[in-house]
Amino acid sequence: MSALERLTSDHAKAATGYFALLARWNIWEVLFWLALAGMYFVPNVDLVLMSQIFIWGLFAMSLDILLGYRGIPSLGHAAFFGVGAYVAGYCGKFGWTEPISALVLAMAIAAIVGWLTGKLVQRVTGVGLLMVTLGLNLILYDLVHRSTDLTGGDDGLQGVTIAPVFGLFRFDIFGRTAFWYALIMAFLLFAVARAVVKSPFGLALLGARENPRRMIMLGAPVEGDVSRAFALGAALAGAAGALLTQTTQFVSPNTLSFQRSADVLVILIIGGTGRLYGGFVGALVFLILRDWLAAISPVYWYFWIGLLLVIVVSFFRKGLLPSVEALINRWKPSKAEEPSQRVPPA
Amino acid sequence: MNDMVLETRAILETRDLHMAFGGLVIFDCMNFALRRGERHAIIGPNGAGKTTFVSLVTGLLKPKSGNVFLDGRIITNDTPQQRVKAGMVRTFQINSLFKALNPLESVVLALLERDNKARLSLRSVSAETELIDEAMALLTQFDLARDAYGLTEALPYGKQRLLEIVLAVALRPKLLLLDEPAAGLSTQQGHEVFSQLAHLSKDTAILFIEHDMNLVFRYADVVSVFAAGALVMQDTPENVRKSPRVREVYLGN
Amino acid sequence: MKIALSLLAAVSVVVLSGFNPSGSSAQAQDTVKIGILQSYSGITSLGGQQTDSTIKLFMKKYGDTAGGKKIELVRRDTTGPNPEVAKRLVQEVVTREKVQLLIGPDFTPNTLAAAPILMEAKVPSFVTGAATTGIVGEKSKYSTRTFFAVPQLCKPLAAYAVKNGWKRVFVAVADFAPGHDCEKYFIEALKEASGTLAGNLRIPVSNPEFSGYMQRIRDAKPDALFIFMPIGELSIGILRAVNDSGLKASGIKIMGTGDITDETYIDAVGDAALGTITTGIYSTQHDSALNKEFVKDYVALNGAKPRIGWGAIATWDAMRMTYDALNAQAGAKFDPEKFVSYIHGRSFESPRGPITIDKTNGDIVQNIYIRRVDKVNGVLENVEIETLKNVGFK
Amino acid sequence: MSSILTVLFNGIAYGFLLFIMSVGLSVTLGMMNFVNLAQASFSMFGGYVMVTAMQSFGVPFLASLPIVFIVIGALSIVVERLIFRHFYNTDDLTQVLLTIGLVFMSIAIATYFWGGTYQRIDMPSWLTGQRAVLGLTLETYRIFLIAIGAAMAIILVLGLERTQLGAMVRACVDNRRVAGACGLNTDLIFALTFAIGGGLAGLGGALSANLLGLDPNFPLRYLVYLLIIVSVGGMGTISGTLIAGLALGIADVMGKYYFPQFGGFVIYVLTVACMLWRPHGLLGRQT
Repeated sequence: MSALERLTSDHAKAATGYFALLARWNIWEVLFWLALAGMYFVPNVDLVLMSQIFIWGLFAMSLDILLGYRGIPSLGHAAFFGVGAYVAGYCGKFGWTEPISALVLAMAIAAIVGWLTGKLVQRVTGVGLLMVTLGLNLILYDLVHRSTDLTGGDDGLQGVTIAPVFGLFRFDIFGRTAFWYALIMAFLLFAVARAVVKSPFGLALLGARENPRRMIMLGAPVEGDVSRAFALGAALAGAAGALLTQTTQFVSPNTLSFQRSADVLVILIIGGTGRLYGGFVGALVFLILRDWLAAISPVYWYFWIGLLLVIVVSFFRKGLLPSVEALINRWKPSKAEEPSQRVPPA
Repeated sequence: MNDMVLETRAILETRDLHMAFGGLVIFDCMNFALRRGERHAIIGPNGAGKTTFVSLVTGLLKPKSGNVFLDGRIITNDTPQQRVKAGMVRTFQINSLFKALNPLESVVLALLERDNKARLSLRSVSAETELIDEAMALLTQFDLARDAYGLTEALPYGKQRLLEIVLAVALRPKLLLLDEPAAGLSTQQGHEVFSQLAHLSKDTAILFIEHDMNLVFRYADVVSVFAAGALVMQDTPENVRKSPRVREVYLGN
Repeated sequence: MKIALSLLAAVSVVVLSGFNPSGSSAQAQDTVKIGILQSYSGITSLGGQQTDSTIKLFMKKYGDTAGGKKIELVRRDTTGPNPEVAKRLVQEVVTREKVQLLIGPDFTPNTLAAAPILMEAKVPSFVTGAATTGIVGEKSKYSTRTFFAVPQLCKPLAAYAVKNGWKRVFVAVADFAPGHDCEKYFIEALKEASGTLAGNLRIPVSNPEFSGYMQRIRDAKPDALFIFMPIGELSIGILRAVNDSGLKASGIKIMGTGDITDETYIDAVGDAALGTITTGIYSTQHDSALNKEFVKDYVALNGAKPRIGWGAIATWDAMRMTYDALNAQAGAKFDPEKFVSYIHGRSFESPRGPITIDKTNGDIVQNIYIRRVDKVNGVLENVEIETLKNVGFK
Repeated sequence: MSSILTVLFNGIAYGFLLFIMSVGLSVTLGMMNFVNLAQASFSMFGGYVMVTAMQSFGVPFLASLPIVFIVIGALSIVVERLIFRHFYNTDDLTQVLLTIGLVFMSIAIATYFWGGTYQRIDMPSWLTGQRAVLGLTLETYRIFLIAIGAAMAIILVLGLERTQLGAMVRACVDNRRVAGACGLNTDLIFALTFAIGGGLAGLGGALSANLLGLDPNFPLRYLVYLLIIVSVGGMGTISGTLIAGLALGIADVMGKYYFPQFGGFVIYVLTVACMLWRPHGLLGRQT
């Protein structure tokens, strides 16, 4: 094995160091989460709006796993969000009021639905994939919407009671518990997603996004990975749905509407795919802008949201985060850049 | 075929393989055998069915009839993944690499897939220190260490060609199939590639399609000549070089 | 994960605190803040516009102070039946804008989502756009409904049909929660009135095509067809389909709740609506001096388009009760308990006719009118042909 | 027996309506490989142009149709030159997002100019009511729809798939560079194709406004139906869109007549099944 002996030790250390650097939490990430937590102490901040931003951010991140890291677009991601929301709703309605365990159950069931969807869409690509995911979403919406005795239909599930978190923190009307519960859950699930994306599986997803044929020739179970990616994405989306149900103690069919699937896609594109943070940044921008626009021009705010989307798609196709980063990189080039960010899937 | 002696048993064998695209028959009844550790070249004019043969053997194409055996086991209906796990690895005529991953990541990914460590997990890639070391060793061996962190897309064609081969070698194959490995390389680089391949462990069989005759005659133990979907001749490089039939096949009578 | 990340977070901190729509001014003693939570955008934007026009008219006639307190309005867009947005807005106007009263939120899911907050914060609210039974009462003690409850409109037509000799009735409802409620009440009432059910259909809410259903109804050969559809393209679609498919011409009486011939949409249906018999809580044709004055003033201030619908009258009565209740506790600090106890149990004459707010659960008892669509000097109107006095909400 | 025939007739009429509404999209999506969801907004503006022409300018219904075709055709050329031509080689997702943005903007523009209410549409008297045809009483407007739909189908199948213009368009789509190299003015042809696609969409909106109701939210309500027809029918073939439109139209009406409790989601189930079975649509070319 002469090749190995010729190996100089510094080469090896540099290589492991490279991957360690990619995995390590850098200062800006910590600052970002501290800034979000800091929002709580800003005077006159709308805590409920913030908790819904965390929930939308988590939801957009779950789509980023599929779109940013595996290159699978979906026009029906709200289906998994709705599954999670209704599972948490049923738990609250039939006595399982402890929120965290209900959240885990919601994630598990959403993961199963995601895994099955993955099996279904393995061989479909392009417009066909958009149509199949859209079709599945509409079928689920129609079923939930019509079975009024089971789901309360259009009026939503009534009688959902959520116990205080750890028996201590009640979901008060000022949204304090909702803020912390949503933020901490979003952060924990973000950390899990970050670990998965930095793990070998994350690398395998990127490989399959770049060149599925080559992955087959490495012996990788590409289609099995699609189902696993869908299961992971669906579990996180289901968690976001459960968080919404638990922080609002209510669930209705619009948790899995086409509008929500379109909004989450818009949010992710605004933020930027392939870096997990795109979802949260996109949610911050989109929700604050929509809330502010709806206040100043109630009838015509659709126009400005539409214009924002056209501008982002035309000039910031990589999303706000990468564009701002590219701007900054011009003065201070960074050493290690995440593989997922280098060549955007588009 | 059952009188084969164990150690010279064929690592790869095809028995009356038949392949056609619609009406166009590619192979009528192709019988082929490759012994363990053998360095075997396939030559022949364009359209002789060389690349189709490799695609059939590696499972990208399904034969109309006949069987393919790997290490004595029938693999005709195995999926490409199963064949790779069984030790049969190929490279592509046109580079097929990971644009956004750099060479180091690409090789580490290949090693992770080889040891089936790329499934759902929370441990970071950096925890796989031995695989990373092995990847770096391979890159160094093929003189790609300096380009380990650059974008694959930005690599010159020759280095991309080398990376293609490193990805295949990384899987420690029993049988390595190379589709014109030296294509697009200078003769000096071509020799470099083949000398690296020669260093591979003795029990790795290599089957390669090549047009550059002096590469073939220098590095191959056995040469097969394909023409119009038939195995015209299979012999040592010298005999093939001298044989009038080979000249006739190339230049036409 | 460059500086970009926390840069964007910092920007949003500024945006959030700086730009929130209206800073919460200190709660002056002599003002009453009323939150208006209606839908101003999307598919249901007419609801919001109608509420604003009505409040503008009311404050023009009765001034912007009541019980010595200045009225201040805080407007928010619920963007349609969207409980997630509605709950957030209610929480915002209650906890940060410190509103003391609420008109809305519209739609049943929004009302249900807001109920726990209004209960805990003791903010009286008026339900001016949600009809499902049981959304006022013990679950939301501080709410008062000035709209209508589904059974109020769905039951009377059964007895009316049988009385007119139309024994065999076919029921077609929209396939969503209020539709299922209405179907249940109508079929019960039909059985009580010993009519026979010729058949029933549930039509999907997102459905542009009715011809398959029309053929099914024609095959059943009923005397009358009872329809329940939400306001909007479904009502327009089914009335046109009933007309175009010749069902109406074949003598089948077309009946339904007033939603399908609501004034704001009836012009888009056109003459296909003529002759449709509906139950309703209000029509601009209502024959009372109070109503004539209301309609004249409304059109004078807000113009003829969009026309006055039920949302307007529900908001008008809500403002009426607000001003009366505030005047009743003039001089004192606003007391929600007194406000609600003053309103619940009260009866008074509204432009729609006499109404009573039930003492125990704040739901509405009101006259229900049988109306027929006729042309009144060239304009399609719901002409009241029979009055059912003080119909309860059960 | 007569009810089955009437239901079939209504199904065919609804099929032609779906075809008329989505053929514009199949032209842009199929032949130009551009996912233009804003086609539904072109349909809406087609309806509004017809309503304005009829009510403000007293133009009779039939005369308003060519006006709609020309006005919306011109509008789509402007939008194509301004926006779409920069996105021809982007991926499907980018085009979907871009056009969803345009749909949102079109809703607000329509609300601003024509208000939020439903438009009043008065058909000429000879088009309303029923007519006895072969013993069946059929709706006159639906007969008119079938006639116009069939005419459009014939013109388009012959016009785009059999003529020189059609060949030029397909050449440009398949390989813009090479087509340009052999002297085809690709910009002109792309703009022209978009004009035809847009004009057809406008016509679709005008013809369906009477049945489906016209208000600023028209695009959001019918966007999904357009996508279903075109993807099931096969990207790029007029005949594919026609067959898909008729099949789904008849299936929808028959479904509602025979098993009404399943109602709406028959169409969605059919779509998903079809997309899985033939991802490129019934007659779609294997791109």
